Amino acid sequence: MEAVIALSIGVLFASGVWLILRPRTFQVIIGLLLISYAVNLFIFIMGRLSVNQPPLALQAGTDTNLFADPVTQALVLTAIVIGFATTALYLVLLLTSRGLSGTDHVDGREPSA
Amino acid sequence: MSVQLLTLALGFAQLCVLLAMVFCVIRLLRGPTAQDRILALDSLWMAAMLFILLLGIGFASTVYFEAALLIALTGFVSSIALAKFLMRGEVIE
Amino acid sequence: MLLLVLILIPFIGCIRAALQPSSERSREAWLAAAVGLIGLAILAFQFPQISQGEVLRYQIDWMPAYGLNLVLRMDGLAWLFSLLIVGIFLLVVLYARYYMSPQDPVPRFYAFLLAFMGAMLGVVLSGNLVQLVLFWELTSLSSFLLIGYWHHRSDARRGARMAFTVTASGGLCLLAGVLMLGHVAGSYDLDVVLAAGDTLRAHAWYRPVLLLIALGALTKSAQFPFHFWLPHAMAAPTPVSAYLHSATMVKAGIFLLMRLWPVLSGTPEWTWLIGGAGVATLMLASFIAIFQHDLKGLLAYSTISHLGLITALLGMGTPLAMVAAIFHTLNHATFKASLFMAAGIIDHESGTRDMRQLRGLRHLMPITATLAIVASAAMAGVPFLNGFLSKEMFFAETLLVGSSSNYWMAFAAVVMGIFSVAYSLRFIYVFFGRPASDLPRTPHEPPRWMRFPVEVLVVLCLAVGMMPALSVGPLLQLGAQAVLGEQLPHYDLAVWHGVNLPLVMSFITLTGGVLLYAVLRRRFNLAQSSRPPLLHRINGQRLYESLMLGLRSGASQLEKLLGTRRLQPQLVLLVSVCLAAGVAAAISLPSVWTAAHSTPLDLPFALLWLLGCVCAVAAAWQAKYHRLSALALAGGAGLVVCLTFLLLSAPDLALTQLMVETVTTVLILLGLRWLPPRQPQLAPSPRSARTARLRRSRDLLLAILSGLAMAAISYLVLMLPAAPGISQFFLEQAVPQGGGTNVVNVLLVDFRGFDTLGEISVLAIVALTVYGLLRRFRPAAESMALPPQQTNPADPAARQIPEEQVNGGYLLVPGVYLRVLLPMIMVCALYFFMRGHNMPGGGFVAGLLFSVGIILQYLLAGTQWVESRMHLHPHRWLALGLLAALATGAGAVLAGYPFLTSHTAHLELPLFGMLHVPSAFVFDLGVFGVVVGATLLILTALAHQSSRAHRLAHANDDTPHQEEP
Amino acid sequence: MKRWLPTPLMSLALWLLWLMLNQSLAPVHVLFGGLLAVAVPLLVAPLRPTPVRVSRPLVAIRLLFYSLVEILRSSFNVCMLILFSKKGLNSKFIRIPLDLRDPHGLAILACIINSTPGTVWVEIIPDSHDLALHVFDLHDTQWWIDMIKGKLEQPLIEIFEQETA
Amino acid sequence: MSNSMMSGMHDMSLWLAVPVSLLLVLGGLITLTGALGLLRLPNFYQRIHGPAVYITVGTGCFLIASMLYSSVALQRPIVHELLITGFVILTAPVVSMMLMRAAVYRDLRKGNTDNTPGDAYKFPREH
Amino acid sequence: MSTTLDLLIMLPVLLPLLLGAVLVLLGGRPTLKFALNLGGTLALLVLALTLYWLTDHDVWPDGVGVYLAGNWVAPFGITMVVDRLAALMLLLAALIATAALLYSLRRWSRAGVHFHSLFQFLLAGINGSFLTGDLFNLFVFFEIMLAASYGLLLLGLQPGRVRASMQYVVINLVASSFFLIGVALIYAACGTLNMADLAVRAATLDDGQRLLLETGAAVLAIAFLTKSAMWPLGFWLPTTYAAAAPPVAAMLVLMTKVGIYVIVRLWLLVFAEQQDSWAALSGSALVAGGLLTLAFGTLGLLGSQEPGRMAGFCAIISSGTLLAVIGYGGTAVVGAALFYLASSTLAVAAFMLLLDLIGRVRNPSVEMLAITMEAFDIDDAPDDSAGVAIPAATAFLGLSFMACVLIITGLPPLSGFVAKFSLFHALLNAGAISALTLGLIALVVVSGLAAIISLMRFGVRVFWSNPDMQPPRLHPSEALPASGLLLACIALSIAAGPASSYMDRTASALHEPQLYIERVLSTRPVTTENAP
Ligand code: NA
Ligand code: NA
Repeated sequence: MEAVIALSIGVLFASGVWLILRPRTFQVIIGLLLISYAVNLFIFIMGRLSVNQPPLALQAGTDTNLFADPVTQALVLTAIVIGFATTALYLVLLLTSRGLSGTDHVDGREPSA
Repeated sequence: MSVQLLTLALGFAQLCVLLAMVFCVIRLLRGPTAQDRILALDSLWMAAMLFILLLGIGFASTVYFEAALLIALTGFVSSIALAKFLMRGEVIE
Repeated sequence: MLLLVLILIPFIGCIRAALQPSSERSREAWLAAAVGLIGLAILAFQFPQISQGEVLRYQIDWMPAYGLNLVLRMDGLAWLFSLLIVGIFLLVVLYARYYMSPQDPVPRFYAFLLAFMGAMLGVVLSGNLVQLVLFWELTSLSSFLLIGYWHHRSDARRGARMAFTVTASGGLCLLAGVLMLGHVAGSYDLDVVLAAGDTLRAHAWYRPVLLLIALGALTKSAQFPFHFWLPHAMAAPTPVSAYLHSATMVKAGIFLLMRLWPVLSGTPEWTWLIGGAGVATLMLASFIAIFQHDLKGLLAYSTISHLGLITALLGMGTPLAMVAAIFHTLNHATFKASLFMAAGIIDHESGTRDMRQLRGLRHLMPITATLAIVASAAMAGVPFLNGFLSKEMFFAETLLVGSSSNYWMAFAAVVMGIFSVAYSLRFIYVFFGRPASDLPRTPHEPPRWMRFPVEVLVVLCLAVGMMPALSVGPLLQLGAQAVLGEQLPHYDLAVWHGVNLPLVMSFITLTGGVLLYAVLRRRFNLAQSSRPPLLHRINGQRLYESLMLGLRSGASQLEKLLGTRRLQPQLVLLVSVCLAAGVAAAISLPSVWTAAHSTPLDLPFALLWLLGCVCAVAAAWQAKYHRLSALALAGGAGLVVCLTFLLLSAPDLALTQLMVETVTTVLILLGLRWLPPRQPQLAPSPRSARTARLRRSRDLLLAILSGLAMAAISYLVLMLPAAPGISQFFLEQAVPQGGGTNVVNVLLVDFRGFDTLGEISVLAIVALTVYGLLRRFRPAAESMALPPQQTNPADPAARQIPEEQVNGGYLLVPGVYLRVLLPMIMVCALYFFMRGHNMPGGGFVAGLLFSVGIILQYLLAGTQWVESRMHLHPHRWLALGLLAALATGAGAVLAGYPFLTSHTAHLELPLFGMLHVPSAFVFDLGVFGVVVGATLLILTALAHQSSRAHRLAHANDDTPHQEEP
Repeated sequence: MKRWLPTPLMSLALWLLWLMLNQSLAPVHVLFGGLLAVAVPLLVAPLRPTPVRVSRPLVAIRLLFYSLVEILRSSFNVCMLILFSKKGLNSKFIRIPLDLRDPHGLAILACIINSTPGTVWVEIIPDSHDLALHVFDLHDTQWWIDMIKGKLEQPLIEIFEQETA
Repeated sequence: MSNSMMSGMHDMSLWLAVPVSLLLVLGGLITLTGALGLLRLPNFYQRIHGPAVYITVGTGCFLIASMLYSSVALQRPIVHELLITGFVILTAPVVSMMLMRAAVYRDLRKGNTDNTPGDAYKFPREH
Repeated sequence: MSTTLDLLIMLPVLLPLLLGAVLVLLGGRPTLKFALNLGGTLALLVLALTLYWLTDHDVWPDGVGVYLAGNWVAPFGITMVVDRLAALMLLLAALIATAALLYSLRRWSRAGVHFHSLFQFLLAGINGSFLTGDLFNLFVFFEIMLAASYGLLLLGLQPGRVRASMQYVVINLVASSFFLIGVALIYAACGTLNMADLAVRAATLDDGQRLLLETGAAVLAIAFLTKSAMWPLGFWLPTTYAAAAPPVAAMLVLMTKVGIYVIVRLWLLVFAEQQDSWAALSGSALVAGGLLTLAFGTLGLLGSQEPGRMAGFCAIISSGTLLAVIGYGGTAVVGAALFYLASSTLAVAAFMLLLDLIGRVRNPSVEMLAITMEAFDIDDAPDDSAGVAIPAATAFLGLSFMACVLIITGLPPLSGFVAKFSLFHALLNAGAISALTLGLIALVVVSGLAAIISLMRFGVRVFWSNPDMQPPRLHPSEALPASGLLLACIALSIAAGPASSYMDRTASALHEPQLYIERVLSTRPVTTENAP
């Protein structure tokens, strides 16, 4: 399980990195999306893996060692929302850039040959 | 006895659903048309919902049903947005 | 205290002068003169004390911890130089009163001149080396402004820049040298430093210190190889040249060498560096001076040469040479200032300074001619004039230093003497011959008071030349005593020392000079525009200009090479550097490979992630040409992430991620319409194809490496045991202190509510930014057209407006569903909100769900229809949400608790029993509001772009059809 | 009544939804659910231009059962076709003239047709008010027309268009 | 197969366990078949029928299994499953409807209305 | 904690947040909005001065004020901490913000819809970054700051600005990802997010956790170094500065220093005391990076013609100097570095504002001609010896420009000189003098020289090579902010003694992290008993 998730984070991150290095804005936004998946998962697993132990302290006095780490979850939640916001911002920015420059190249101008 | 039976059946069902997800992803990859991909994505969401349902049975926890409920309620939104995009060239007119 | 006044009045005068209207003329001159007179009075007042050998000190603490204080220290040398500075200032002010044209904005001129005088006084009165550097750079600065006074002339600009660049660079070297010197001596205080000569000379840093300080002094005093700036500084008005470039500023370097003479001199390095530079300068400059055509150019090179002479004297390192140096400094100041003024008068009266044009001025301005001839004779070293005396001392010293075996120094001195006689003759020649008729103006004698300063200076030349002991003796004594202290040698200031070798040398130089001039004269007349033979190739100015040009273009090239303005290389660098830093940090430690615990491999999980990975890679592969596929594939990966969260005990995350996934998809789809269609390019050139391949391989490698690194570190983390951290506290205290069973939610709205407050602020900010951006959004011309789907007649809905589509068209049936769904979604949103504190859910999920419900209506019936029936005011949601969250925190403050402290209200209601309403609930309501407001604001702002395009499209119906992507 | 409960069916549904979501019949939930059931429909009222009228609950129940059976049957058929059909399938679009006009009735019809494996609703062709339908494996077009018009459309007309019909 | 996703299975009487298991197996098989249809069928208009099977019937099987299992083994009300069913019924038709129409008009615009597998709107009998 | 006084620690964040939200609600009432915005910013200035005073007097033990947000005790809740360094940065921020806001009165505040809200949010982000004592909370404040800066950067929506934003946004998004990765690793290693607690726990880690901590710190450092524009991560900076609206550019200058601030804070708190190979390695990496940045900035400054980019390179030089010097370490050196930080930030910010005003007198075609003529050594009209009167506005601009140049290049007598002098003094007296010390000094000197050459070239071109120069129209609201910032620099030079001793106190407190840690971890929440 650990190896699977570690590899998956690697693949997500690698795909994202590949995309943000591409010249078109749409590629970059998808890349940022994938990177944020990878990073969110990464933060998440810093609390280690636990299956079916959601941090819901339904009864007081339950053995707290049984629960998944709530801190990383709270952090990821914040990161998800901020990631969403920045994706939206970048999207609108790339549209604006495209509107003003007529190109969807990340530099706002087509590379000179 | 019944636990073993249930476990076996549930495992089988989970495997089936996962395989179904695999098929959906293959279709998602292969296309060939945009509508195929959207269909595949929607099917993937539905299969995921089923998977979550099975998880809920397996874990005997209501927490998972909430997620399934949410997929049932909103999973279609992105699909119809995509379909509308295909149909009209834009999502909101 | 008087010292402070002495330093301050020029600056006060400067400010006063700068505030005058620019048409003001006389009052400025009076102001400046008054400053000069006050200074002179102070100096006179202090003379008795100084002549007693007293050292006056005045100290203001500035940065005592760093040993930097303002210390004003006046000893004999400083007094002497101050006298020079103030005295010549007065004469120059008088001269300038008549020299400057009525059109010149003189307040600026006098302000700069006063500032310069202040800075110069600061240099000579500094009792702290850092303070000396401070004033040193101020002299550079004010001289820059003075040289560039006529800044509409490009030669003035160039001269000013050159002078400033050279002298300020030297100043920086000086600063470094002074700091090192201070470090060695243990203090920057001059008294301490002067006492630390032996320590310094034995220190390993002696050579660098000497070199750095020499660089400062030599650049300032225009010594070879930094001499080139001075001739270009002649673009300044003549009073400036007379003041700065003969009497004062260029003497600052000399002053510094004198000041630090007790500390630095007395070593072979000193002699070689300072003496060498001096000798080289005096030879070179005096030779070049002969071949100048510009009166001021000649004087400039002559100045350089005389400064070289003084430097050479200082380089000799003997006490007597020191005396000679001080003596010549004074002499040179008098005759050179008068010569500059005379040149200025000639220029002023005749309209030119070109010696090839000027002839027979003796007839037109006899008095001026006489004065100039006397001053030139002093410059040439003619007996009974002051120049003769100090030059003779110089000759004597060269003989002494060279001793019997080595006559090169004496030889150099004689050669220099010959040259200087020659150029003096050349200067004098303008007064002889038939008056020229082709001058721009017909010259005549200048105003009485304009000539007065020259007269004063020439009288001084004569007085010193004839009665040295009486006139200059005490002053010289004062200066030399201050530097040499106990070492003060015996010297004899007399006109006649009997026939000795120096006298012979003087004779040789005079006759040699006349002969040389006679020989060369024909050549001048033959080749009017000839350059100095042999040496014209050594052109410091050219070198400087090409250096500056090279610096600029080289730096710009290097900057382009080492930097980039494009995004992709920057990202490559960012990722690579981060990767390198991470790997470097990781491998710098001993390996830790002790598996702590691992969860057994789970086949479904592995299968799930196989799908996730395939989706991610495929999205990366498809994103260029198949945007929709890429979006769908990224959505697939996102779904797997959701499932993972759910599976690994993070239902809150799964719910949030699910909603974000949906909203993001809609968002990107909304944007997709405005992106250009992308077709695969056909057959790029082989070369660009190869570079593209290389670039892609590099990126691929980088991507794989960073993926591997992430995988490796993730695996490592998972293998290591978890640190016993803060999370236990939250798990234990969520119910008793947080009042909620969903620990994640309690964390979000209570324990770490401040983070959440920040996070919703981010959301709000982004929404506002997006709104602002889209309000002024202009789509590209080709995406303005309606999408082909809406113009193709095959579709009956093609030209229906959204309202028609949904109330009778193809969306009639879907519309029924979506309208039924809206209230249900709202109820569900409320449900997720209400239970958030205890079970998965909360403000985020609820807000997103609510927004999705609204967005569905937009999607169905179009912007106009929805907004004509429902006023959403997302701005208000957003602001009120944020205010609600803040108010929750502020409520705690009012109750006397810290911001955001949560409280639970326990309400006893008749039918329902006990209700527990935590304040965090209100906070979460704020979160809900902001999420709804922000999401709706962003999405509807984007959606509005389409309706704008529609309006435009309907306005001109024959929009061209577009290829379907 | 009309003013506060413009859509009683929807209100009922929402009330039930709330109670089901909370899985509780506690007075708090009952009351709060009731509050929602009133408030939410009022809130979204401007966005619902078409009112719904329903009658004949028995017909509705019969329709429900028929649909369930049909769904199961079709499902089996489609599975078999997917798994074992060697020869090509005869997938075709067909047109079915509809008399049902009520949007809600059409929505239920669409729901049944789309939930039944093997048939997908395409659209109602604007000029003729024909339903365009895609059938997975078409043998007899008329059978489909009869089935849909008779077994599905008719009850729906009864349920939704009583007064108008 | 080690499966950590079934850690919470509760014991129950066999006569109920058998139908639950059967429903699970049946649902799984139907889901698999539907997805297989999506994968294997030759064109979009046929493929769209594949997932419809499991969205309706597969979901139904699992939900009934869940209802039986939880109401008996966990003594938990079964309402959530009903809600999910309701929402699926409300949302799934819209998707297929919209998607189908989008596909049809896409093909119509492209003009390939011949009788190839990608055909659109070739009605067998005109009115 | 006693809440009444301690609340002052929280206000620099809460006040702008509140004001930002309120300003959203006020529709099109520009004057009211501006007045509110200005009032809020001035209040921040007063607050910053108060905190500056409070931290330097015996109000809080060791000059460290701690606020427990949400009343949760230190490692668990989020703590806000103010010490001398934070107070100094707050003051700088408030000064520059006031100037930037005043400057935007006439034009820029009307260039965007939500300018005022975004401005206040930006301040909240910046102040929060200075005050927070929690690593993840720092991320949140960074994001607030960045998000607001994106909005402000796009003010007016010119193509160049959008193009620059594309770079700025993407690079910052990627850097933020690294930020998160770093924070996550540090949490994985130590199980805590509180900086003080982190410092405590970092000392007791086993090998494995140490590896995580240090890898995390390295990744985190990259995020901050990107923000502080270290070579080769800072190429976005000149482009962005050149494109930004002047008041925004002034705020950006401040933001570069936020990265530096965090490096100083975290590095000295958690890592510098560790005395292991990693600390040494990171220190030398910082020095090397700083030197390279300095060299690059110097090259860029020499090579560029465009004023905005020149200013950007000035900021890079400032960053490079600071990074190198901080990496070099030592109490006295850090103290001098802080002085340099204050002086250079104020000066470059003033420069940003001035450049806009200067832009109004510039005449590009005349300038090009002048450049060409000077390059090819062509003299024009050397006989025309009457001068040209400079109108007061131009004289003001010229003087301010000159003051700016003096400070930026480190020429006497203004604060730039004092800063460089104290840096050199501290470096030379910091103990063993190595080739590195001298190299560093040499590079700083050379960069100053390059700045002299480049800025003088620019100044001569603008003020002297332009015979038809029309006196620019200056509004007091535009002239005042730039000169105000310069006056602050002048005040800094005159009060160099007290100022530098404050910086030294700050630096020595930074070098005694246990005081900070002790204060943060020992602050108790308000209980029902001690609540008023
Ligand atoms: Na929550
Ligand atoms: Na169907």
